Amino acid sequence: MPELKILLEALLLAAGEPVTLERLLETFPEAERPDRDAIRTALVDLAASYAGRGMELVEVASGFRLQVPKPFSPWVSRLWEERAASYSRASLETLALIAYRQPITRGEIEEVRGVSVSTSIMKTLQERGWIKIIGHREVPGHPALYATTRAFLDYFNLKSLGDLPPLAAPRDLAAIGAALEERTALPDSSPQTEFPDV
Amino acid sequence: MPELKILLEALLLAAGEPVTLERLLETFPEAERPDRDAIRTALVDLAASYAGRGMELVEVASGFRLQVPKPFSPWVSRLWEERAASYSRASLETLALIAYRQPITRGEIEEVRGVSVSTSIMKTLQERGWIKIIGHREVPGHPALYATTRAFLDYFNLKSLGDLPPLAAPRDLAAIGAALEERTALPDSSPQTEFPDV
Amino acid sequence: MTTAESVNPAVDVAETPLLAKVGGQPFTKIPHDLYIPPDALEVFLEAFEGPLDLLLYLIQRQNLNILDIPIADITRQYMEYLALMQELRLELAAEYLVMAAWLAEIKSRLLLPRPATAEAEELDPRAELVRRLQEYERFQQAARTLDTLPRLERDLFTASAEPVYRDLVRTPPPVNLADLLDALREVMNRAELFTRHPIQREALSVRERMSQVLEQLDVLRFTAFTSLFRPEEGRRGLVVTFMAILELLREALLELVQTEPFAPIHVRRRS
Repeated sequence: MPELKILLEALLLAAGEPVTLERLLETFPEAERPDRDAIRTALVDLAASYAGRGMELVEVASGFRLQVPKPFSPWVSRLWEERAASYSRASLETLALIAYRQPITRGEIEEVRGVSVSTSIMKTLQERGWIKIIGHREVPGHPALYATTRAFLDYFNLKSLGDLPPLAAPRDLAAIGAALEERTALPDSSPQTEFPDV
Repeated sequence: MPELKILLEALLLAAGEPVTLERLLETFPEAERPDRDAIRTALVDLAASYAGRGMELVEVASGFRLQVPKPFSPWVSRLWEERAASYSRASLETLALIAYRQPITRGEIEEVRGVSVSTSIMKTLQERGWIKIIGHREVPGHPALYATTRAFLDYFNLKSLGDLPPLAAPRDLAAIGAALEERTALPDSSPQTEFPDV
Repeated sequence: MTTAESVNPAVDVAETPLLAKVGGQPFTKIPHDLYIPPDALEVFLEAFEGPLDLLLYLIQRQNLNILDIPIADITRQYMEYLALMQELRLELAAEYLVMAAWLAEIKSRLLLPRPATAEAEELDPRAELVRRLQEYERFQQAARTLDTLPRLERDLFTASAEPVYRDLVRTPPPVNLADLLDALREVMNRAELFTRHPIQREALSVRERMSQVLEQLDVLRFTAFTSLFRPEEGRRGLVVTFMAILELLREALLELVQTEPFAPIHVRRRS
């Protein structure tokens, strides 16, 4: 049997997609199956051995993956004629709302964005495998509830939703009201009864 | 710019298919494009660096390709193990008859089942390692006699065929009892009292 | 909002000629201020992702904090853009008009004296608008951040090497003993149906069986005693076989060997 680290390298390269620890274990006949810790240790070793190389070992939502690191992207993207799809602001905003606010209905997305969300955006995101309907809200009309998928996390190189960059802190309504009061109060002595036209 | 050898590694890993020298060259902006010899030399270097690793660099008809070396194929192949559909009723009946009535010919199985037994069923069970031919019946045509294997017992966690559960139905019990007696009771019991009805 | 960072590239184009206005200074007639070729203007106006986006743009362009919105000014500017869009026959989403009505309402409420009694509960009429703008701004920011995350196929690429030596491995299906028993029960029940037809069985002859047994035996090799019996023949068959063996033994045509008590019995043809 080849060295475990090298064998894992071969398996991850052959897979060409994220592979779970379980799937790695199952490639060994039962009698020769290493334990999970041995695999984890070998994976850590392997990841370290890629320093300064054309690949890196990462753990994303669906498992372990070998990938070509970002610094190589200018050359690698020239391998293909087609440029990677770029997404419209509307798509990205919709995706961001689903990612941070899931499960969320289309109506709720529209409420925040202040504009209707086109069916084609929802369809594209679903076809891309980044979002899916995970149920329906128990309100009249039973609107679909959307959530992001494991493929979304894989695609954005994330292990879990917790790895998403934090959302800017919201200001609660009361604070907004208070702040407004304060600001309008300053120039005027009686803000309670009179709002100057600002 | 990363070291040429490492950059080529990244390109080949990202491509996941054979890449021609021309296509490799085209990933460089014209001003920075290395000459063909430099690329060839770097590829040779790279290939040498993969000794003892989980990948190898080969030149095939359509270009240069990274591939997983042959010694890893047993593990790699198990990455995509396909779970076959469950066995048909016919397969299970055939297996049950062999288990309880071994040694048995295909003709005898067909007689009990009332329909013919397909060659593929016998083949599937043999490939699984659960049945084997243990001889031939000394009748015209010399039909093969099938019996279950040790692997069959192991799979069902049985120490011997005697551990096969008896069938509940009384009519069946007689048949199964006879099969079991054949193996265990006959040599040490008095046949005169065992078989009163002849 | 403290940055004047533009919302998108299309807005950048338009922003330059308008930058003179800072800090809520009154905004004069838009068409005269906009030195934008009509084609570009259309692109510019279409670039807005709805009324909140347009409002945020108007606020950000003047380097204003959302909390400092000069409602009268912003409302006027908003209306001017709306008029412009209509002039250019851009199809206006209904949301733009709803927002226009809302802005007008806020403006008029700000002009009215607030009744002293409702003081405690009633918030600044701008509060809800500010909340919506802030909320939308958060997700605009989140969308921009999301777009900068390293993404597969654009920044990162799955590394793979061809598994050229891969074989197809099929895991056989699992079977449990209960299924096996079910199958047997079923086939036996079916077999019973077949045997119910009155088929005249030929009486089993001990003689015939004697020769059959003999045929199976070898002079050189021992054969397992039990292998001479065929359970599928039922009791009748087993007894006939047993009697045939006894008869052959009596006639000294075969020999039986048992190495120790309870060990398997073996049979060999006598030479």
